[in-house]
Amino acid sequence: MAELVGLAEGISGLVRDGDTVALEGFTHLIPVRAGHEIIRQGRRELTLVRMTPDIVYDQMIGAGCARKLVFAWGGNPGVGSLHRLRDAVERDWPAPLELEEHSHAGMANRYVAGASGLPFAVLRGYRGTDLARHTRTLAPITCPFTGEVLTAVPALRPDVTIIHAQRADRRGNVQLWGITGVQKEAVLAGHRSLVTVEEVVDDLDPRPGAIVLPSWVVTAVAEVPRGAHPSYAQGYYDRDNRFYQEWDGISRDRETFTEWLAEHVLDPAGSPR
Amino acid sequence: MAELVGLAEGISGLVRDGDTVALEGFTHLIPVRAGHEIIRQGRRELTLVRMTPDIVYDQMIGAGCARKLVFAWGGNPGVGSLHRLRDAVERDWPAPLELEEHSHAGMANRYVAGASGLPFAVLRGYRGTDLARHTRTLAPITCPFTGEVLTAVPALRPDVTIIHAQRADRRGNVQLWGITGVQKEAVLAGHRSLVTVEEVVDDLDPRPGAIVLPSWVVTAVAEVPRGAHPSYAQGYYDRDNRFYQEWDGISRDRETFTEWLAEHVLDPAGSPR
Amino acid sequence: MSWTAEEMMTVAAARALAGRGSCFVGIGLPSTAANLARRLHSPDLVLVYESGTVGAKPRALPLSIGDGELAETADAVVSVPEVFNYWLQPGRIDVGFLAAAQLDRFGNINTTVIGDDYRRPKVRLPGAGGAPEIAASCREVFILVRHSRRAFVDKVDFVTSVGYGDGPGARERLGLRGRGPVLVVTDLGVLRPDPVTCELTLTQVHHGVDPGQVRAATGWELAVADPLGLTPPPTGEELGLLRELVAGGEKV
Amino acid sequence: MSWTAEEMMTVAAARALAGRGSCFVGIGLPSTAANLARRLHSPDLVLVYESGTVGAKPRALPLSIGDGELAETADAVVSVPEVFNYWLQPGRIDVGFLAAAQLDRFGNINTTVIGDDYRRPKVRLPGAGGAPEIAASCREVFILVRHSRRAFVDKVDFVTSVGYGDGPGARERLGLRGRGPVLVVTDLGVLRPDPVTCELTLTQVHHGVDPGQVRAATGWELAVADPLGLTPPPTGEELGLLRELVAGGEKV
Repeated sequence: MAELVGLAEGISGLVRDGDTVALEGFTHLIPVRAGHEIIRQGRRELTLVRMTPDIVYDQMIGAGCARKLVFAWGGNPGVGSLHRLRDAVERDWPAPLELEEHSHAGMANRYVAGASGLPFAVLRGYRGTDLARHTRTLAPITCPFTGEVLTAVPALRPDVTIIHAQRADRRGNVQLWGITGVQKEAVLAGHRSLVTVEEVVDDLDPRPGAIVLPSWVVTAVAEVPRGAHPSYAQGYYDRDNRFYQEWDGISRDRETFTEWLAEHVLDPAGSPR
Repeated sequence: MAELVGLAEGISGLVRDGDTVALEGFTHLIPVRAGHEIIRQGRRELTLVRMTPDIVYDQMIGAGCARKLVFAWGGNPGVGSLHRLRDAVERDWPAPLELEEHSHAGMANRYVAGASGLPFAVLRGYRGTDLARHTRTLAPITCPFTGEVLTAVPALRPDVTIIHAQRADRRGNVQLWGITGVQKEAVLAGHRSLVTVEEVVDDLDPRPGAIVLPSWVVTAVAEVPRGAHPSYAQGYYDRDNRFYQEWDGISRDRETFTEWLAEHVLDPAGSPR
Repeated sequence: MSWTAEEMMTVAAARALAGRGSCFVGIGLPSTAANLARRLHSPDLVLVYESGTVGAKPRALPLSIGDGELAETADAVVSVPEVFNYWLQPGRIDVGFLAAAQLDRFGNINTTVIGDDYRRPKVRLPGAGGAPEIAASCREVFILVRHSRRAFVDKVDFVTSVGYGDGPGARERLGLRGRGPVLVVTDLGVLRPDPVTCELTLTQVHHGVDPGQVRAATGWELAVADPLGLTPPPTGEELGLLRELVAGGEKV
Repeated sequence: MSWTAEEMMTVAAARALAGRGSCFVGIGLPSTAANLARRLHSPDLVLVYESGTVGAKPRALPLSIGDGELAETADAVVSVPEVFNYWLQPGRIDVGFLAAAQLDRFGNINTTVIGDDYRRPKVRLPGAGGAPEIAASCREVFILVRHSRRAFVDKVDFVTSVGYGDGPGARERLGLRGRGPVLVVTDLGVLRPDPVTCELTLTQVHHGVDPGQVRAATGWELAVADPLGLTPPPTGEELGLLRELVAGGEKV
């Protein structure tokens, strides 16, 4: 059964230096506050996994939490580059960043294999691309019935998966709706999981389009209102598109980024962004 | 876009002698009326596919529609044997019936592969069982990353998939809720599809737990109230458990079955069961 | 107070679920036993049915594995491919409950055909359903079957679901990750695999049953544990709740 | 009436969607063009976004592929694994809309790195996202990219998404089932693959554009079709609806 915890307690209990950590949420319900807590606690040497690294991963990489990134698309959606990610890859600042690069379909299927207790998944993908030349976690596989050659990708099994959801009940059952992305697969694929939620409620009344993650497959739940800002939580708040645009300026150079981090993330008295 | 049709028109337009036909519905929403229409139209030499052949397949097999059965569990749930299925397998009446036998997990994954445009699916299953000795549509497959040996099953691609749902709108979008089984995969795996529904409505208001099959992946929709009886349609009518019990007696011998079929299925003036 | 052998069997199975977190339930006696366990000592026991209902809390005994009652009371209703791939296959579920038409000394199960010729069987049984993967992937398997020489055979006519295969090491060789059948509950007693030989051994007889009866109802030379355990008779609470359940359950 | 080159480009792309049933949409110009097409001539055009929103009917232009507006107006919202496995991979979707940082003469796309050294690139681009499988599996691919020698290169630094590979027969050899890039719309004109060589050829220039301009903005010896087509200028209706969309759309 999932334990109800505070965010700091949840992160310190579940995330260790050197862990493989997946923060998932496809545009919607991105667990940004949890990422900030990982930065505050000074975790290092993490292998960060995410289909679409965006602002929160830019911040974690710039803050020096990451050794390696497993991903498919790293950008500021609708705005442009992730400058901290680029600085790490192009100029090793603050540290070199190893990349393990896939496509969205490949990443999604790697989580599916992890959630399914299978060592690999099969898809039509990668053939003819240079990803097949640079990414070691790919292999051709032949259909035993038709002889057709497809691509196999190994299962993802994060040490910890972190997601954000709209609600949980007091027993730790989690409910999310709207665009639910790959979160169910990511949680079921993880060895441990932390779910931050907008609110803890007495009862999860059924919602159209909602999925429920039962308490017994979740390690810990933390109530973190606005925990997905600047992304959005359907039914709670909209996407802060302005901040995505502002981030381009904040993140462009190391100084402004460092100041922003100090003021908005590291300083407990600072106003959270 | 799906066409709104009458049941007779839908079956005559989509189901041909010799086709591979899947009627799906896991306990809930079994397309029984559609099966009766296939019997009425005298289709022959069908390869019938279904995870859990029950009463409606017993009727279709007893009526002589089937040449082959692809399945995982064939029985009268909570009651016992399917006597018409047994008569066909044990005594070739009314015709010999070839069996292609799998497990539920294997059948479900074969539909998933079909829906996914893949030639096969991979699962942990069958190893050490005698199914592996008698079923040709199974093969070992080795993980290219770990060397672990698993089982591959070939995709199911029925010529026609038939399901029953609670509702459709006038544009042919289909909505079902409650236990939705393998219906989405079965429809997406089929080359053609017919969906019978309890009612056609103006708008499909969102429902908790509901899935929607968009009109453009469905071939035809027919309004058939009580089309799933004696199984149930959540929100419309309950399971007729008494009929499941009665079926044991009706189906035990060839005469009573033949009379029942003549009266309740073949005779257009007869009362539908 | 009196009770039937089937009531004793169901109560013994329900007791065995104490302390378990989740159970993959087949219809019939397993479902009765699992729902009795929820009412007796394990209110939080998670019932998973292969229809995709995860965490079902039926107020009355379901008559099929896909009753509407299961969907309406479940924590989550998922597709059938999902329940097998995401929930059963990874080994998340503590106990898988299985029935059998034939069961051999190594706990291998036949629910496919009676007779030597698969293509032309003496009796065509329903088949595998979800059983092979339940037997392979649940952390432990409980088997419920009535004792008779027809059911307890030296060698099953068809291996539908693997227990301990041909003996020690077989599950590992086959890559089956669950522990396999750790418990067989019958109307006469309880069998457990010998830790060394994996052969099912009579470890417990139900109240009022003589071991000789059990050996006589078993198609192989049944080993009997020494000391042999004795199943305490059903309590009034157990019988009361069981009969209430079977009579149609406490509708809420 | 005047318009920008980008408006001409978007209108030309929207026109190309006429008669198509479904479209896998990336954010930015492709999304603008697809939503313009729904308003102009294809009200039933099914928009699929990789966030899992199938049949989205946004009342205003989404700023991300996962806006709440898409979920609220979709026929179905499915998981990300499902949208790729059940909807994109089988080839159900007529048109895939892609952008490119670099594009070569065979329609191969680079959105990964600029520079020869993948490990230490001159410019690290966002990467593949959903593009490789969109390029592989949609029945046809449309590419939208602004014309420049930096974008239109003889050979891409990195093949992120395959067009015609190294030329005729490559897609078949690779087992790619979609037809590949049948149309490239730029701010200057339209390129289509030569039916024999698969090499992108200028088949159409936009109103007021000289073919020489296009050749000058292309990093390979660009073949020009004869006769060369001319894109009619945007109509008042097209410009009006486009500007309304970009300005925030008709909120309902």
